[in-house]
Amino acid sequence: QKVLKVSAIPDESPTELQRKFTPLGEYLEKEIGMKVEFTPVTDYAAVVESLATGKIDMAWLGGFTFVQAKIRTASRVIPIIQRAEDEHFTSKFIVPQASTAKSLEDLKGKTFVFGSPSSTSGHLMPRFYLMQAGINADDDFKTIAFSGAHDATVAFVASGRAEAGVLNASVWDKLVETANPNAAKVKVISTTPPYFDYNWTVRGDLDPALVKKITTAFLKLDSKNPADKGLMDLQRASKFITTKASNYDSIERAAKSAGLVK
Amino acid sequence: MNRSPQPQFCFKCVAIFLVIILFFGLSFWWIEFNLRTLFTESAVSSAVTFIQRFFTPDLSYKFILKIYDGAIQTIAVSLLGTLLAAIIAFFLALGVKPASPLFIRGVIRFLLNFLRSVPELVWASLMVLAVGLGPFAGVLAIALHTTGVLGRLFAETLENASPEVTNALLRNGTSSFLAYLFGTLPQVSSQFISYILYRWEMNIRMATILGFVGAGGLGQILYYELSLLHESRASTVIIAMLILVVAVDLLSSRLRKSNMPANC
Amino acid sequence: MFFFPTQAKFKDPDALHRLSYLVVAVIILWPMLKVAQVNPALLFDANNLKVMGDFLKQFFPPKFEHDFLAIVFRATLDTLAMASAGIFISLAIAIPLGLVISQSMSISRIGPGKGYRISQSLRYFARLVILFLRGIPEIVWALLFVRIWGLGPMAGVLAIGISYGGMLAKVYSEILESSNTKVPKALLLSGSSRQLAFLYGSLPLASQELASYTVYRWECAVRASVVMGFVGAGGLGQLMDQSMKMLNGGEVSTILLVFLLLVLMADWISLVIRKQLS
Amino acid sequence: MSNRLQSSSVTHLDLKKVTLIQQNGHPSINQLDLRVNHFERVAIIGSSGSGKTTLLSILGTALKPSSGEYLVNTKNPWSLSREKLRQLRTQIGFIYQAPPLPLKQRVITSVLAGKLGKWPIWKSMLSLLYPMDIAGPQNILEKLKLSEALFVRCDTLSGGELQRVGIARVLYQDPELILADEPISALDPVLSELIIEQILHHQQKTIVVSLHDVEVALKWFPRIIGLKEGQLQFDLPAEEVTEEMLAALYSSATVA
Amino acid sequence: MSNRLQSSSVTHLDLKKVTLIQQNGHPSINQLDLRVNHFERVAIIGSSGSGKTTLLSILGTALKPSSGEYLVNTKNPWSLSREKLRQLRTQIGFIYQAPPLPLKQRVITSVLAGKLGKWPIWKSMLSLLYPMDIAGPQNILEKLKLSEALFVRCDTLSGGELQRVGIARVLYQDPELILADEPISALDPVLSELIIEQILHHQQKTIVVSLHDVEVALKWFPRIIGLKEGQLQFDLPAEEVTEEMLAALYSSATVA
Ligand SMILES: Nc1ncnc2c1ncn2[C@@H]1O[C@H](COP(=O)(O)OP(=O)(O)OP(=O)(O)O)[C@@H](O)[C@H]1O
Ligand SMILES: Nc1ncnc2c1ncn2[C@@H]1O[C@H](COP(=O)(O)OP(=O)(O)OP(=O)(O)O)[C@@H](O)[C@H]1O
Ligand SMILES: [Mg+2]
Ligand SMILES: [Mg+2]
Repeated sequence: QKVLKVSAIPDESPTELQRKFTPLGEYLEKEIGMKVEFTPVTDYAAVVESLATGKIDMAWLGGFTFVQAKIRTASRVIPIIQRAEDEHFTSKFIVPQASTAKSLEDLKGKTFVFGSPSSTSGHLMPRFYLMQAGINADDDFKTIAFSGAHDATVAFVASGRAEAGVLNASVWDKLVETANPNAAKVKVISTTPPYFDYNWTVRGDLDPALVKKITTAFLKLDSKNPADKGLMDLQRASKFITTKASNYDSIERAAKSAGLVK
Repeated sequence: MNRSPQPQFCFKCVAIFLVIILFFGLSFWWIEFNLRTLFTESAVSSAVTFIQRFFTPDLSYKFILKIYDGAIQTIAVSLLGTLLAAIIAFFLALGVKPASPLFIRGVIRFLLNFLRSVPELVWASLMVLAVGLGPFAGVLAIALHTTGVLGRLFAETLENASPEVTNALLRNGTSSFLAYLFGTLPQVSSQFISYILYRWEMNIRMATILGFVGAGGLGQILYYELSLLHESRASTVIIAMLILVVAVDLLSSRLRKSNMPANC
Repeated sequence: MFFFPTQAKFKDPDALHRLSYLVVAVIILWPMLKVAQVNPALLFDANNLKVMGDFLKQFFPPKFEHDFLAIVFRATLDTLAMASAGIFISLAIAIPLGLVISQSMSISRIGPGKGYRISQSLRYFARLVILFLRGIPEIVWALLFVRIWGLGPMAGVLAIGISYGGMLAKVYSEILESSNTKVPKALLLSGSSRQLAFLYGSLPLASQELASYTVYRWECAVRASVVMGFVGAGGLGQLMDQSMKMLNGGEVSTILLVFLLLVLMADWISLVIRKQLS
Repeated sequence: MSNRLQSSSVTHLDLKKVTLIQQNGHPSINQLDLRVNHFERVAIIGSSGSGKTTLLSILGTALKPSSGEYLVNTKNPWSLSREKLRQLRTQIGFIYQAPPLPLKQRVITSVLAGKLGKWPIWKSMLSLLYPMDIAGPQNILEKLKLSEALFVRCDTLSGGELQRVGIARVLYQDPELILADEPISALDPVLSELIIEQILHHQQKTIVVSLHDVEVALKWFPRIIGLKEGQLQFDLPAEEVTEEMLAALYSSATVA
Repeated sequence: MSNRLQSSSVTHLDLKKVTLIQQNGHPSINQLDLRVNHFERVAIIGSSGSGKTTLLSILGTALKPSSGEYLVNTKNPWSLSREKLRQLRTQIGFIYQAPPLPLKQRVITSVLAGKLGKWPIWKSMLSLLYPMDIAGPQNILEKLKLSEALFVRCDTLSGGELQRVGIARVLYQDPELILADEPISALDPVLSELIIEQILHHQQKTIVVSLHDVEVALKWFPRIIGLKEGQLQFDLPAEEVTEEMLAALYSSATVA
């Protein structure tokens, strides 16, 4: 094997993903001594499918996508690395600045936009926590829509296409930092409790030696090192840590109770 | 009789044929289309396993009920959108006939081209702003785009209709609008109907895709279930769509064959 | 009285028929309006108008930066190539199938009782195949193919080829049937084969319409790239998808302009072909 | 209404050195001089391709002369305003060799279409839903021995029946000028006589008919025009047409 | 080749109690018995709507009898295999009242189309690019006084010219059985004679023609069939047809 094929769930626009990935790819190429190729995808399910059929070797998955991949491959995918931030991830509910809604309860009867149906932070966990708050997304909203990506959700709400929406905290923070004009038009009314999210997963039959090399390469990154800092900022990671499949059991439970997996 | 008695070899035919072949060849070359990759072992096996998963449609009562609601909404959105478009297009197409003033023809042609060049998905996002998320936006989006399409198809069908029949009416002093109704329309009505019905069928599919961006209906269910890798449920949705299309197809052939006791 | 002359001799025998059609239409359409939540008043709602106005404002001016134009140009070529390749595949499917299902050149219709069953069932089978090909939306085909062959234009081309093949076959056959069917019939009755009856009888009658429909379908295939962009098959559609999601109006309007240009070009090609054929 | 009709009524027709060159350069009518008076009945005869249909089309303002002048009541119809020309045309009825009817239309609608130019628009539109006049067409079809076909679709008619529907439309239109192009070509001898009789029935009409059946022409029409290669061969009272003239008229067909 | 033709040649035609009910229930042909022998020349006469076209269509295997039996050389064509029937049909030529030609086609192509059933497929296909036989159509059109029209488009022809193109196609097809439906309805008297002569020219053909012109029928055809309301009124040698018979034949038209 001469090329390591990598992909990522399209929780942001493909150009953004490509931009984020380029330095990381270069770094990995150097560390593991092998060509790394990034394939952008626009469909969450396609990433799972490609991983399951061996078309890609490693992917950046969300918590829920990982659970899906695990189920699809009968646990033959291995999560290896995640960001320190992914241990306590949250989602933020947003409404337009002018909206009078103050709590989740007030969102009943409104049009609501999720990210992608396969997104952990843009759909599964918010749906789960909405359920905990006594709101059934299918019945209690006037209409629900799926924007497809977190930044698109903000755009939906900012433009008035939907009266409320939800996205992950990491993207939200980035939008606020970069003074995104859409972000200025909306406000956060609620934040979910923390849960596990994104990780880097490899397919189970990848050469263990290679997996080891990749893991080490990630762990070696240090935000104090200026050479690594740029790369890690792009990933919005302060530190990379190892992870294991059981970290995502709670997400699997949430998915089951929300009826998203059978 | 002074006629040009010349058997011409149809060089033009051959030239056009070659140009078309070249054009298609270039296209395949550009996208690096490779037949062999189509049938690699892994592709075939993954196709088989993938398709297999679709073979156990989810027929639970609750899900069927959900599909039923979605199907009704899809039908409503596509039918109303198509009808609205057909009515508008019917009148616009009139304005494009060779006899009408050049200016009017130009304006209508441009309008039709514009309506049609903006894809439904784009119209949909615009209409969502205009009337809010929901099926009505879908109706409008479909109507706008379909008006452009049907307007063009109608106009071209009209051009092909035998002018003799219409001229016969014009020559006994009939106004051009009535000549259209009594002379041209009966000739083209079956073609019009088949275009409308066929477009309706397309719009059922389009309503599906609009569902992907939030206009509800079967599409949203399909998108959702496909994203969640619930192939068995997705296949139920696909079956429902097939049933809709079959129904429209049957209706279409019925309507075209029936004597349509219209004045057509 | 004035509307419906009462003398029995002078009654239109089809009037009742037509009235019933009308009634059925109303009965079907009325609830549809409810289901689709049709409410024209929304269109003129001041707030909505403002929201839409704001949105439309973003479209101006279109983005004409050099870099972006270069990307758009490349994407346009991709889209054109994908559309054309897709149409080629669909033609390969549609021409034979369309001829098979078209009744106007059916020998078994004018011809021997024997073999009627076989050819009729062949026709039904072909219809079924066509129905299946076009009954599944192209986006579903695309998603399917993406999962089988991975990302890239291949999936898009095949999805367009297959679903458009089904549609073209149907429309071709309907065009052939609604042109003057006596002409090919006369040829069949003098013993010519189906293919030749098509070439000598139906084609000269319907060639313009067939050609212009094919060009139109090609144009649709170009637009279908928007749908294909959804599954990442590349091209203009994918660009559009991204710009749309980001509400980057300037980019969207540039891409829309490209679409408009392509449509105008298709229109022009269609016109030229029709001129040549007439 | 009556005023309008009067203003556009047809009294006499004048062709002055009229030539008609077809698009491919073929001169179908060549330097033709002709005058048709009010209430006159004229038969045009001539071999196939001699220009009979073309001449009738010029008279019916369906074709514009390439050169020369065509005058209706001393006015050139091609210099009239659009609306005036339309009104004039409501007074011209054209019976075609092959009636250009939409085959899927019902006979009654095809006949009603004769009055479209005279009816107010709402009446015409309503007729698409329910025929606004049934007795009228019924009456005329009865005279043409076709009353059972009233509500039948045109594509279920035989050749001769279809031709009669075309005639019925013009009779229903009730124009002042009737131009008929071989109106009896698809009819049997007995019906032919009957139909000619019906066409000639109103004394108050100007009638120009092209015919292949010379006997019928000589029997029914006081004035006979012989056309040959787009030119006037003779223009005589029926009594004065001789066997030799006819032989010469049709000879081109055997010589050319 | 010659073998194949032989196997599908047309010798005699038999109609046994044939009835044809149209889709709308109208019986166009009613319990008709008829035998046409090899090389016979038959004229069918009858008033408009009497079923002449329908009868010819049955003979030409264009319409299948609703009941009764139609036999060609003692074989029912409707029970033949597809290919056998196709071969039989190449031996049947039908001249239509209104020739069904694509108007955009050139005359030569329309004529060549007569041989599609007999030519190998490559020859027919190539003819679309360049006519594979020019002399043949030329020759036939010459006989029909239409040779200048060879490369002209059908939509520039006059009514009579178009009718002759339809006839030329069938003559070019050179079938063993010619069925002609009012082949001279749009032609002048001199041309009419000429065309009838051309159709009857080959002694080795069976020919059935429907005609409105009784004189032409009596003059040229030894056997006359009178049709009335879909039934056989008489079937006699031309000499034995009397004025009264004709009057009775056409009377329905004036009575009905
Ligand atoms: N497709 C059809 N459906 C219903 N009735 C039909 C159809 N074709 C013909 N008819 C009826 O059958 C009868 C015989 O028709 P046919 O065409 O054989 O008459 P014809 O003798 O050829 O008359 P013509 O001299 O006018 O051509 C007519 O009354 C006609 O109305
Ligand atoms: N559109 C046209 N373009 C070119 N030539 C034409 C056109 N229409 C008619 N002609 C030619 O003009 C001549 C006269 O045609 P016209 O139709 O007036 O003849 P006609 O006397 O009515 O003949 P017929 O008795 O056969 O109907 C014919 O030679 C014909 O070929
Ligand atoms: Mg003529
Ligand atoms: Mg007939």
